[in-house]
Formats: sequence, structure tokens, C-alpha cells
Amino acid sequence: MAHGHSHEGGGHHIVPQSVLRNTFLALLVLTLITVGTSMFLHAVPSLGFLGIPLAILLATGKASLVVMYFMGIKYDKPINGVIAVGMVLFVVIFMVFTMMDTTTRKAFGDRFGTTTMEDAEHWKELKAREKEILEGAKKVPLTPADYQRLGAVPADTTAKQ
Amino acid sequence: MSVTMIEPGQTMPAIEHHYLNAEKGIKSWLTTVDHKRIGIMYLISVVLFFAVGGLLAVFVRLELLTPGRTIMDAAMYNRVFSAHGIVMVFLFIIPSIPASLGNFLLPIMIGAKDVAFPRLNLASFYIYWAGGILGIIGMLSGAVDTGWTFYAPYSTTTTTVVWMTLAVFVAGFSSILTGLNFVVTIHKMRAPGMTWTRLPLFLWGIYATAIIQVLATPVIGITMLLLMMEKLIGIGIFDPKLGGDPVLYQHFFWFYSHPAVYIMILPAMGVISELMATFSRQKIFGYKAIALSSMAIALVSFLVWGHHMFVAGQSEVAAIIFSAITYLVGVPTGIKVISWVGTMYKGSISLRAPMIYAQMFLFLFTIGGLTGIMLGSLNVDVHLHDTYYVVAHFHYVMMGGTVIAFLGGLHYWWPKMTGKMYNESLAKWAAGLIFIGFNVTFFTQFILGSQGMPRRYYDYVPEYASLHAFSTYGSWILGLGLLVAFICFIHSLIKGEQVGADPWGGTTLEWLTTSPPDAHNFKRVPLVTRNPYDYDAAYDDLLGDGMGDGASRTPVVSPSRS
Amino acid sequence: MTPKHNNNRTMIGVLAAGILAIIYMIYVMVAPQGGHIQGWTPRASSTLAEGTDWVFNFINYWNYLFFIGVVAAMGYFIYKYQRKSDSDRTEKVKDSIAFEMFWVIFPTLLVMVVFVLGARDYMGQRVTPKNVYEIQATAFQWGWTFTYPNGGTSDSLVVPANQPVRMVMTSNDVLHSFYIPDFRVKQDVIPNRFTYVWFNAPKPTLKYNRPNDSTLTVSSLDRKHILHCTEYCGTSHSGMDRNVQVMAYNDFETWLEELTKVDESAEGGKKVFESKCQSCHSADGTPGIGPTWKGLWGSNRSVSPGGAVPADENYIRESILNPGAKVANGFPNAMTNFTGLIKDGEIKAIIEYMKTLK
Amino acid sequence: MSTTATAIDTGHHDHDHDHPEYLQHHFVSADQQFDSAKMGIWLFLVTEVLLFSGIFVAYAVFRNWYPESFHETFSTLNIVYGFVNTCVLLTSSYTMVMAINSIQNNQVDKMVNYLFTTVALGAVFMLVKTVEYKEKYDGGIFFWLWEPHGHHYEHLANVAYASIFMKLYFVATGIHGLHVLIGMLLLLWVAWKGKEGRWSSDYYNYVEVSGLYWHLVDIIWIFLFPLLYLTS
Repeated sequence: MAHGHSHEGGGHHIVPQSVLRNTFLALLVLTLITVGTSMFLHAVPSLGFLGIPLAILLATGKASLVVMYFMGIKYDKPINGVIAVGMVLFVVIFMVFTMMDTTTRKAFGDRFGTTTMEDAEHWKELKAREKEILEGAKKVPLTPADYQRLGAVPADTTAKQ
Repeated sequence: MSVTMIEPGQTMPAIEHHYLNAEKGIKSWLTTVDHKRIGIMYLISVVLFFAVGGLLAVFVRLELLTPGRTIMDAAMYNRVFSAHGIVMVFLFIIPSIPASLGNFLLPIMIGAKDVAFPRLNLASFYIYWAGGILGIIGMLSGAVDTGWTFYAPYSTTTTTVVWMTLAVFVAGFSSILTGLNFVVTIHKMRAPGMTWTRLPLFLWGIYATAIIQVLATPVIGITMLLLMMEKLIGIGIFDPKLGGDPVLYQHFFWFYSHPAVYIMILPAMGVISELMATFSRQKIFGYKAIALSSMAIALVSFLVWGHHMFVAGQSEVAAIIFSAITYLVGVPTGIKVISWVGTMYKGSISLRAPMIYAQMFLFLFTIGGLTGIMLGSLNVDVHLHDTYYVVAHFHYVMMGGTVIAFLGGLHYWWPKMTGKMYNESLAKWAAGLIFIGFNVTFFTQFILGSQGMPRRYYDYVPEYASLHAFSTYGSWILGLGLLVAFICFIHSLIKGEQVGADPWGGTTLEWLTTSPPDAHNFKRVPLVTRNPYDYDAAYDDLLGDGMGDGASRTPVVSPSRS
Repeated sequence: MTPKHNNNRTMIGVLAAGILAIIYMIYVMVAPQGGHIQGWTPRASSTLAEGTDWVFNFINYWNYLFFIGVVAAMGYFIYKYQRKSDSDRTEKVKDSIAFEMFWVIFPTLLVMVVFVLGARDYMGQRVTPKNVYEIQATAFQWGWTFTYPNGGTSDSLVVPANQPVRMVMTSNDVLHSFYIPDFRVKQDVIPNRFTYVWFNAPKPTLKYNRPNDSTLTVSSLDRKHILHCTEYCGTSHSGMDRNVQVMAYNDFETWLEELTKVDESAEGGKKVFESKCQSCHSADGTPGIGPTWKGLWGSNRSVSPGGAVPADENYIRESILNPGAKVANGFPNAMTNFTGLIKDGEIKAIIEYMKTLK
Repeated sequence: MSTTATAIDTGHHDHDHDHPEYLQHHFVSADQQFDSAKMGIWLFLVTEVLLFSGIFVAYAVFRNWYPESFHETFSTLNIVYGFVNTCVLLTSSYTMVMAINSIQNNQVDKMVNYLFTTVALGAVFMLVKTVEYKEKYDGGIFFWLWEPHGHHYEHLANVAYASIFMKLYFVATGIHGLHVLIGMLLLLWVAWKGKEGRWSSDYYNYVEVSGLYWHLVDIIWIFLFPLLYLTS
């Protein structure tokens, strides 16, 4: 263990070297596991969807090890811990709320968000439906009698210059 | 030094040693680490940028006096309104209250000698000026006409915004460092006895603002960086031609900019809480409610930015969620307004200039807040978005709120900062002119906006001509009022008469040191034993010295208690 | 010491200023301003407008209530609790938790009601009804081109009456926004992506001017329905105001036919010039964003790349369809390319018109 | 409720000289100074993480929109380089922590050696990074360059949004590399001052602060490595 007297400058807690060594080894092992899982997932494409969550899980694990032991949050004043947690919270808020928009743009069936490249066939379909659209417009219950009711003046031939 | 009781009418003895004459010469000012001097330097630069922004605003309104060309062409008009936006937002209103009044008063109000990192404080002042100079270069060289929002495809394809984005990036750092400094100071350097519930509400406002500054400003930093990358190396995440998405830029921009509007208003609310308490001589109504609502606003303000983008091509799911949370963030603001009005209940209200500004704040900020509720509703925002209704809303909240509170706070703490009292009637005339001018200018714009007049329009349909004319006449009155207020302060510097430590009968710590305060604020670290607005306990202080040993007392105006 | 300021006179001054401001606000709200503007929202001319106005007024009345409440309380307290002397001592007011709770619960419920009203109506606006009449709108820097299903393109928007119309919108260059105040519809137009907005205008506009009529300087706009661009898009962002007419069916039908006929005479060219080219080019020699057309035809043009080029048939055609290929020296390469926005007949008409401009 | 305390006598009392020289005048005790420094650096780390959060959000959004071209582009990244860099940075974090441990036990020279090893490991990281960038530069891909050629990259030319992802990779690792550089300079300064005997177990604030900064730079890479190199 750390030898001899170490007159404490203040109440700073000294993390025992054994803890540091174990954390370091744990970090290396976790890195190996991360690479291992990605290799494994390459081999088994059916589990491909696990890629991101596993990677994030392992990375957060390693990061929390570094924060707790290397940066000493475990032995530190609680306010620094609150700051660390707050930091992660706000990154997550930013990510979640932005993704909430970008991933749900086609939620209501309307052809929102399609880029022009994908939408070429929409135009063809529109052209095909032209006859039907004009028919639809015709069926609108407008007769000359309606004009008067709607207060529409007959076509104004004296065009405005 | 023994203490003499000063009868009213007798002139106050000037304080020999204080922070202004502790050291002499420009060099001592430019290299000072005294938070009070840095506060004064920030005050001067902030007022300077306010003058620049204000002048630009007068030109904008002059151009809109008549449809078609009045004094400048479209390209120039676009540059002027963009410069007005950028200067006012990044160089005036964000640093205005926290950096000038906050810097000066935070250490004194918590009984400390200085902020936690004095050198960092000076560094952030110089970074602020670096941002300011870059901004001016950006305005003069590049034709920045994108408005203060730099929306993506236009800002990255057609105009040169690199200088201006660099200026915002640098000015952002100054805001981060100030916020960081204030959070650590409030946490670590409070005087013995100053628990969280004995913290004055101005400091709760500054604390909540500092948290937002630390958490939100880095995101505008990365946004400006990515915008520069988009322009210089064509990264393509915002430019639709390369597959990017302009709405993504708006997400990045507004994630910072909505919390930024709370950076602007929270310190103003803090000032108003102080003014209400002192000038109603009444304990603040609902201290915990106001303190907690400041923190609630600080946190919830990060969840609502989507209400700027209801019609920007955002998905309906996101729009609905953002609208719901936007309404939640309105509730704490309502509690604050109710608590301020509650403070006046059964108080003894003295309508000095700071209190008049506080009343104006309540009047104007209530209109601003309520129209915010209007803009929060999804279908109404479809009609009102990007029209003059929005322009009027944010001017009522930012100018009617923050600028009026800034002027109120400035009048309130002016005797403490300079030791001199301002001329009361001059200040009242200025307040009156500002109030009338403001309402004529901006309430007209509510009607313009709801009638459909779009924002940032150089030319408009003749139907809106008379309303625009009204608005321009109002802007002249408003400009005159601000000029008179400025003259009132300069006049007080020259001819103002000396004041004692506590001209208003305030009870927070800064009123217990000399005015202007000593270079080290307090000779002995004060022991805080009561709530900040406890007027009964405060009376005993004015006689005793609070150290319980009555050794040295502050020279006070004897409360002519018969 | 500080001169004894007259608390009483100041109090009267403050109350007077408050009342004066409120009077001005009421005046601005109700007095008719220039032409027919009065009250808050423009005249409702689409089926959506009624829902928006209802929620607008609902919130407005609550705003009036809260605002008058706060201002009345302030005025009364200023009057009642004036400070008599500097040594007034106020009695303690207990913080009542019940009062605070009330002002938390009640506003939260109220704003949730307002939210639900707004969201419900908003969803009604976003989901398009059946048998909709689709018009494609292309926004470009400082103008619109509306393409109708029968292929006709017009510069100002004409919609059939009493028929749900869906605008299918995209932009050629930067962000624009399609906003018709009278219909209460607005939707940003994003390059390289389609955005949609629908409305149904029941009442035809009374006076129709000639099809494709876009002799519109802003001040000459006849107050039918106006289309604004509300997303800042550059120098003449305010020049993108256009006319919106609602025609009963028969007139709409005739208008559509006439739209596809392109008269290729110089006269037709002049009309195309006014609708599409006038915002940047001029016909009488005055300098504009783009080169003037006066004396252009047949002259030698110094362009980059490529040095000198005679201004003949294919130079003009190429400069319209792909302006970036040969940029006239001294002018910015800012012209949007008109492929798809202009018909071949119209290019011929422009060339005829240019010939007349000596 | 007794009274608020303050003492105002405007005479100047002299500075008492018993408190140590490194204690700045406005702090009451060395502990207060140390805690303030630590909280200050933690808040600064918050701003650094939020700066990088912008890049992670852009990465997440575009990966969600164009997964196939994401896979195509990032499969060209060399995992060996990434893995080596991760181990290097983890070891440098370890040596950094050992440096702080030794200064806490007042072993100044041991700390200085650990600091120099940390900086050396940082240099190795930057070296591996430059090799990787060189490889890409030869393949015609760099910050402002997008003409992929050479057998390894030319198929990217016809992948739809490959340039966005590649440039996002460059921006992310570029800004991270910049932070590694700043960290190395900071540690060099701290080690240099350590050599001059400025730090002791009573006063090692700057060592602690630069250590925390270095750990943050390591954490950012811990997230960057799997998300960029592995998940394609």
C-alpha cells in the first residue's frame, strides 16, 4: 500500500493504487469485449440490430469506470457527482428530442419528408390521376345559380391593366 | 472609527478608500482582477453595444416608416436588421445583467471577497471584447444579412458568415466562463451562515442563469463550428443539395437559443424580486416559490425549443410534444408574477425610480408572457409564426422585461456602485418616455403581426402603412426616453450627491458595506443569521453592527423614529 | 440628503401612464387602420381559418382577464399601500401555501386545456382530406411558380373555389415559406424535399384579373388574398408577395385552358418577362441584379468562361435553362435555372420580345 | 433571529502572513480553493462534453436516415488503428492517475515521470492518428478533399452520402485530436512546474485539474471508438 506518512493537504481522499490497477485492467478487458462483440455480430448478421445498444452499453460502462475511480467521483463531494450525471442527462435530452423529430417525419401518412429523388414516381402517379382529379373538381356542386348565392360577379372581361 | 449618527439633510461624509481609488491609472483598470471593476468595465461595454444596437433599430424603423424605399435599399436594410439582431442578442442582452450587475454584486451579496476565479473573470471580459471586435469586422466586411439565426441553406451558400459565426463562437466562450465562475462562487464562497434559503433572490436568478449558460452555450459553439465547416469544407449535414437537412440546423440552433432567452430573462426576474422587496419594504411573498421556479425554468427550458419550428417541416409528433412542454414552462413564470404582486400587498410602497421600472416590468412582461402562451398553441402559431406578432412578443419580453429590469437594477444599485445618487425627477421623466414609446412601438406590431405582416420584410403591402408609421413614431419616443435615462446617469456621476451605505433601506448584504464598497468588500467576513428580506430583524442591524458586539456601526441615516 | 420626492404625485403619474397605455392599446385594436384592417385577425377566407380564430380568441380573452387582473392589483396596491414616511414598518404577511398551490394547479389545468384545443385543430390541418386538387409550387429566390395538373404554369396562385387544394411545395435554392394570412396556412418550403399544406377556400374572390397577370409591384396589389414568403431568403425576400385568387369552377376551367396556350409573340414575351424575369433584369437599361435586356439581342456578350459570345438564339436559351454555364462578366452567378419552370413557347416569346428592345 | 453581521471600519488592517503563499487572498482555506478548482474543472468538462454532443447527435441523425451508406463508408475504417489508439489512451489515463497518486504521497519525481509517460502516450495516439489521416489523404479523402480513388476508397465515389459520413468522421476525430494536443501541452506545463518543485501534497490543484481534463479526453475516445469503427 502507499508507504509512509502522507500529511493530508486537506481531506483529499487518496485512491489506493490497487483499486487503480484493477480499474485499468477492467477497462482493457472491456475494450476487448467490445471488439469481440462487434466481431461476433459481423459473423451473425441476424443479430445486427444489437450492434448499437451493445456498443453504447459497453462504452457507458467503461466511461463510468473512468469517472468513478480515475476521476474520483466515488470519493468526492456529491456536487461533482451531480454535475457528472447532469452532463449525461442533457446530452441525452438533446439527442432524444432531436431524434424524436427526425425519426417520426413520416408518421402521419402524408408524404412529408420524402426527398425529390424518391418522389419521382409520385409525379407519374399524379399525372395518371389527372383525369380523375379534374372529374373530382367537376363534381363540386357549383351551378350558375350558385354563383349568385356566392356573390360571384360573372367573368370580368374588362381586364385590369 | 467611531460612528456618527447622521441627521437627515446633513451631507454624508465621502468614503476615502474604496475600490475606485484603491489603485490609479488605466493600467490598473485593464489588469484588475477585482470583480467590482470588471463589473464596471462590462457595464460600460454593454451600454456601448446597446447604443450601437439601438441606433441600428432606429434605422430599421425609419426604413419601415413608408412602404417601398424610405432611406435605404433592400440589401442594406437586410444587413441593418441582421446587425441589430446579432449585436443586441450576443453582445448586449446576454451579458447585460449577469456580467455587469452580477459581477459587481454577487461576491458582496454572499459576503465573499471576490468571485472564485478572478483571473478567469478578467479573461472572459477580454474574450467578450474579442467576440465583439470580430462581430464588428464581420458586419463591416461580410454582407451578413441572414438575421441573428444564420439559417442553413442561405447562410452557407450565398453569403459570407464565417466572420460572424467566429464572433458568436468566441463571445459564447465568455458567456460559458462567466457562468462557470458564478456557479462555483455561489456554491463554494458563501459567507458563514448564508444557507441556500438565505440567498437573495437576485442570486437565485444569477445561479439559474449561470447553469443555463454552462449547459447551453457549448451547443451554439459546436453549431457555429459546424456552420463554418459547412461553408469551408462542405461537410454537407445542413445543405440539402448534399443530403443534409436545414431543419437539423434549426434543432441545433434553437437547443441553445431557447435556453438563451431564459439566460436573458432570469437575471431580470432576480432584479425585480429585489426591487419589489425593498420598495414595498415587505418580505418577498413566496420566497421558496420564486427560487424553485427559477430552477424549474432553468431545467425545463431545455425541453421546449421545438416551438420555434412548428411550421419548419418538423414532424407533427415532435410539434405536439414540444407544444405541451412549452405550456408547462409558462407556469413557473406565472407564479413569479403572482408572487411579485403579492409582495406589494400590505407593503409600504415608495415609488422611487427603481420601483417605477419594476412596475413597468410587471406591466410589460405580463403582456409578453401572455402572448407567449398564444404563440405556444400549435394551430395559432401556424398563423402567427414569423410575423410581427412574434417580433412584438419577444421585444415585450426582452426589452420590456430585461432592459427595463436592467435600468431598474442600475438605478437601484447606482448609489452602491458609485456612491452618488441620481436625480429623481430626471429618472422619472426618462421612465415615462420609455414606457409610452415602448407601447406605441411594439403593441402596434401585435396587430400588424396577427394581420399577417411577415417578419424581416423590407417592403410591405400598403394596408399596413399606417400601423408601421405609428410604430416608427413610437420608436422615436422610446429612443428619446433611453437617451434621457443615459443623461440622468451621466449627470449623477458629475453632480450627484454622496449617499450613505443604505439609501433605500435594503436588507441584503451589499447594503451593509460602504458605498462605494471597499476594495475587499468587507473588513470582517460577515456572519449571516437571517433571511435576506427580514425587515424587522434588519432594523436592529441598522443600530447594532450585527457582530453582536456593537463595536463599529455603519453611518446611517437615522430613521427618524420618533 | 435626497430631496424629498413627492410619492403622491409620482403615484398619480404612474397610474395615469398605465391607463394611457391601455387606452392606446384599445385604440390600436379596434380603430380601422389603412383600408380595412381592424381587430386582430384578417377576414377568414378558408375553412381552416374559423378553427384558428376560435382558439386565438379563446386565448386572447383569457389574456385580457389575467392582464387586467395583474394591472388592477398593481394599481390598487400602489394607491392603498403608499409609503407615508421612511420609517414605516409593515406587518408580516404569512406565505400561504394554499395560494401558491392554487396558482400552480389552476394555470397548469388552463394551459393544458389550451394545448388540447390547439393540438386538435392543428391535427385537423395536417391530415389532408380525400379528392384533393394538387398544385405544385416551386419557390425560388424571389418568386413562385405554380404548376397545375394540366401542365400549365402560372406566376400567381389561382385555386378552384370550395374545393380542398393541396400545395405540393419544394424550393430551388434556399428556405422559403408559403403563407396566406387570409387562409391561416403557413408551411416552410425546403429545397430538395416536398412539404405539403392544404386549404379549402369556399368564397371566390370578386374581381379576377387576366390569367397569368402578375404586373405586381407590391403597392399595386389589389387586396384579394396575398401570399407572403415568411422565411428569410435573401435580398428581395419581401418581393415574393403574390396574388391569390379563388375562382368559381367555370372560370377556373377557362383560366386553366388559357394558361396552357402560350402566345409566342413579343407581347407574350413581355408578359413572361414581367412574371418571371422582372425582379432581376430590366427592359429599359436600368442596372439590376442581372444584365438589362435593352440592346442585348445580337450584341457581343463578354462571359466567363468562354470570352466573347454573340447573344443569339441558343445563348439566350442556355442562359435561361442553365445560367451557370455562361455568366455575364460583372454579374453574380445568382440566377436560378429555369428548367422545368418555363415552357419552350415562353422562351421563344422572350426572344421575340428581346428583339423589340433596341 | 439574531442580526446580520458585518463590520465596516474603513481603516486598512495589515495582511497576516501566516497563510501559505499559494492560497489566493479571496479564499478562506486551501480546501476551499481545492474544492472550487475541482468544481470549476468539472463544469468545464460539462461544456466540453456538450460540445461533442453536437457531433454525436449529427452522427445519430444521419446514421438513422441513411444506414446503408453509413455502413458502406465506415467499413473502410481500419479497426486495428482504432483498437491500438483505445489501449494507448486507456494506459495514458492509468499513468495520469498514478501521477496524481504519487503527488498525493508527495513523491514529486515519480509524478513527473508518470506525467511524461502520459504525454508520450498522447504523442503515440497522435502519431497513429496522423498515419490514419495520411492513408486517407492518399486515398483522396480529407477535410476539404473528396475525390476518393485508390482500390480501398474509390467505391465510395458512388455511395450516396459517403462524403457526409467521412467528413463527420474527420470533424469528430479532428476536434478530439485537438483536445488531445491541448491536454498534452497542459500536462507538459504541469510536469515542468513539477520539476521546479512547485507542487506538493498540500498544493497540487493544477495536477488534479489537468488529470481530470485528460480523463475526459479519454472518455470521449471511449465513445468515439465503438460508434465510428465497430458498429458498421
